[in-house]
Amino acid sequence: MVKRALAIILILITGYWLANALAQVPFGADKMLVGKYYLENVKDQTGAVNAVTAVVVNYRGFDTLGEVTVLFIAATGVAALLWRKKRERTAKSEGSVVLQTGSRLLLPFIMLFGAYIFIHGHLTPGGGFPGGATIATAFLMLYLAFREYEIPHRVFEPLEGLAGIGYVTVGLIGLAIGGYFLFDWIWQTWQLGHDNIGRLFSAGFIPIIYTLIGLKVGTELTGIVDNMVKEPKEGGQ
Amino acid sequence: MISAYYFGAISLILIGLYATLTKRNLLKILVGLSIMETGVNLLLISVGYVSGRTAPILTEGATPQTAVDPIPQALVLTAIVIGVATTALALTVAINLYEKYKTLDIEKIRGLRG
Amino acid sequence: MMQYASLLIALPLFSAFFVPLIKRAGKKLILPYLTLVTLIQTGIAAWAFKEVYTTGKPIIVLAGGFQPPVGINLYIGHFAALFVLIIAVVSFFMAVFSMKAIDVEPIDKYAMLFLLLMLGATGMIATGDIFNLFVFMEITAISAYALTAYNKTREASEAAMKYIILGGIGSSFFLVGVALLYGSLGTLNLAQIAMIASKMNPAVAQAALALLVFGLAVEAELFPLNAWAPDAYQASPHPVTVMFSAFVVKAGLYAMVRIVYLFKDTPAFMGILNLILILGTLTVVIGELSALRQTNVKRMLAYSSIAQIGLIAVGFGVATPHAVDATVFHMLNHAVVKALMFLAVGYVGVTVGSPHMENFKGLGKRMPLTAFAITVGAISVVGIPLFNIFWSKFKLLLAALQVGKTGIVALILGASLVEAVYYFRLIHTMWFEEGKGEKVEEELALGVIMLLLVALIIVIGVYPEPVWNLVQKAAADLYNVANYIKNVPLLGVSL
Amino acid sequence: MINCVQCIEYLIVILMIVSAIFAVEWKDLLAAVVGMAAVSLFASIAFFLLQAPDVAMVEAAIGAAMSAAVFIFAIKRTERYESEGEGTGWWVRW
Repeated sequence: MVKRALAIILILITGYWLANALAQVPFGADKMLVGKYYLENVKDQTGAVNAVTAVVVNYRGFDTLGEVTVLFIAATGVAALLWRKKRERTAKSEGSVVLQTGSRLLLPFIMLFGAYIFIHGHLTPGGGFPGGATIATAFLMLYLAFREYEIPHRVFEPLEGLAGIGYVTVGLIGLAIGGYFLFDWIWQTWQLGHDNIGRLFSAGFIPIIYTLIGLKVGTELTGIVDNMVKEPKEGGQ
Repeated sequence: MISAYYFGAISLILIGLYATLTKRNLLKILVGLSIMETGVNLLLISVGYVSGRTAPILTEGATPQTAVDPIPQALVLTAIVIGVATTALALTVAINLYEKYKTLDIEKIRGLRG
Repeated sequence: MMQYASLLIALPLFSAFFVPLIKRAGKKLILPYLTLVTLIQTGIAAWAFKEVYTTGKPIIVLAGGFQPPVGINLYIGHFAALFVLIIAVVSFFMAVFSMKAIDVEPIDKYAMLFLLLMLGATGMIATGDIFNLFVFMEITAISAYALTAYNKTREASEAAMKYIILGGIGSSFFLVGVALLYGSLGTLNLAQIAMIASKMNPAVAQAALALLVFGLAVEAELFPLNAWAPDAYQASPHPVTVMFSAFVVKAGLYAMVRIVYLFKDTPAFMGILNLILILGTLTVVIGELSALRQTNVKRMLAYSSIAQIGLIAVGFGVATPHAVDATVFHMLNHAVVKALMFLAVGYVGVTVGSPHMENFKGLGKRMPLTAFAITVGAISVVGIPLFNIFWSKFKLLLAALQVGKTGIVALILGASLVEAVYYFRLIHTMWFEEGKGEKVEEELALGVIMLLLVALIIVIGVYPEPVWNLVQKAAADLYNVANYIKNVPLLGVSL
Repeated sequence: MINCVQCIEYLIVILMIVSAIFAVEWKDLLAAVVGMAAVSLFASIAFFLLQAPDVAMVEAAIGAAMSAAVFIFAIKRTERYESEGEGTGWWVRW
């Protein structure tokens, strides 16, 4: 009880202190400095209509590369830590008929929707991360519906690596063509799609990178789910 | 007087911190961490909000003068993904610990001294 | 040409993503591949080092070709060039050591995590953007979590869990700090933050800096948040322990100091320095006292390493040019010495079974080379003249005396005394106590690495001048914020 | 002067805090995870109100759905009920 009271007091002090500091950062006021630059130049410099996407993929591309890496590390770490010689799925019962039929029917549509989200990342809200997560949900549903189901590992593992390699390669091509790592060579050097702003074929390498990210996020999240579902076989340590 | 969103964000951070500091069940602690992360994300987004402006998607009708700050949104996108990555890894370690100790109570998981 | 320094980031990433394809070709190839990649990384780092130190100008890498406050830049100045080189060299040595020390499956995942840990530390030191720093910190931290738990023993899982919980709290704090900074300044670029730092409300600046310091204290192993460190050092695979001690901590400390020094001309600075001084002093005291009662040598070294980190933090807390020089020198020396000692102790652990004190009895007869390496390292840490750490401790003492902080002098001397007690006990155990066991044939490659590091320790100890000159440049890079701002080609969006 | 939008704002924030408290206090971990997912969902609505549709989508897809799914799998492989009692964790101690 004493510990709990201490913790509550500590937390209240922290909260008071935080609130005091935050009171100097007025809510709803215009605090933009770099942000204004982004909003004004985003269409010319990147061709994307969605400024957030442009910031994520173009201006702060290093962050996104790092973010993809973090997810990759997590997937790798999960696979490394749950690695056993023999593993199997231990679900006791199949999903209901509704779930099975529904997941079979919906699978292509969910995948299509995920693909739509990440291909249109530069026009509408969304992008590689929610798109990839949507694709992963489709596989999650298959895992829930069927007792024996497993993803095709021989496809997924190399695909995950290849998508990552693709991302870095796009960046390195930028280094070779434009002189800067992660340089948007399609938009700024080749100037493709300049008269097309606001439509699908524009925004330089954003759709390419978001497709790669979508594939990578989808395969990685599916891999995490797969590793979590399978339990070690008896005596298989 | 601070705004409702600031209040909500700080409350979430504090509730999460409380759970991580006082709970004994590992999964509960991770739930706490997760809530804390949500709070931080809400805080970042509210810092970037400008009252009366719209989302930073510059289709017809939206100009740079009527959009909110895009940077915090980009940051939060990154932070959410990082959060879920940490959570997945943490849960994996928790599963490993459960296999070894058959409990999630941290008072009973004490292989290392100190 | 300068932009090719971005390969420092691109190469480890590319190679890590490439590992699944190598695995197809055969599991045996993975560790040699790892060694090859780290060797190439060392080459690139050496090129960057040469470039920076001959031209005297930092390498600025612009990601995506956007100028700094708009895009993210890497800033490879004198400090970053030196430490990126250290990171690459230590990683190369550890990749060689991994071939001997790692036999737990799955090797391919180990190789990926290893590369990404190296990448994360490199990025933390090189980046010039505060949120990018957070991303690289998370890369470092998450790969460190996974590597800590890699052995899949009870202790490893427990240590990793501690690390994850503390790391999660730390990263949340860090992000709140970033939110406060961004909310009041509107920029994330470190140079621009430094430029307009004085416009910030001092109360907010203090709160933000305190949050950032607490967030980074998890990586930098400062007192209230370093409960994970001894456990993780003890339980992780031996090469990973070396990497933790040699550069992961250093990256955290560097990031903390870089951010705090940006606010050098603001009223918030003194308060934060006092916070760092207090945290550092507590770290030293608690680390040294805990080291005294350990029976596991690896854990003892871990506490000793933590105490040295505390000393480094204290040095940065003094924050005069001389103190910063001495502290950076100490960072370098500590990286060399602790790499040597953890390597040697890990090697003993691999050959004998566990790095428990029992196993070190009579080690001088069984593994003379390894025992010699440990002895040199121990003598050096204690601060005997003619070994490298003597010079850095001595210069730190002088710097503390210069500003009249006698408390710090007493702290350094006391810490050295306690170190002498437990390290001489270890040396006594190794050379003068009878132990059982056959003489062990020592591996050639590891022997060469250990001798190299020993030679480095003694050379720096006898001729400190050349290294001291390098270090002074590196420290100036850290301390001279005005120069830092000038070197980053900021776009004029100050509006 | 409180108008309709502000009403919704307050409602969302209150719901968020209430579900966070439930998520922390419920002994049944499955319920706690559902509470956590609810926090994420309400946060996602809040993001939408704060003019951040991208973030709202990511939070709903990854923050709520994926992380809750991973939590539930972990609960399936460990145990569902939290034992009684509270105490400070070992990571606070040195």
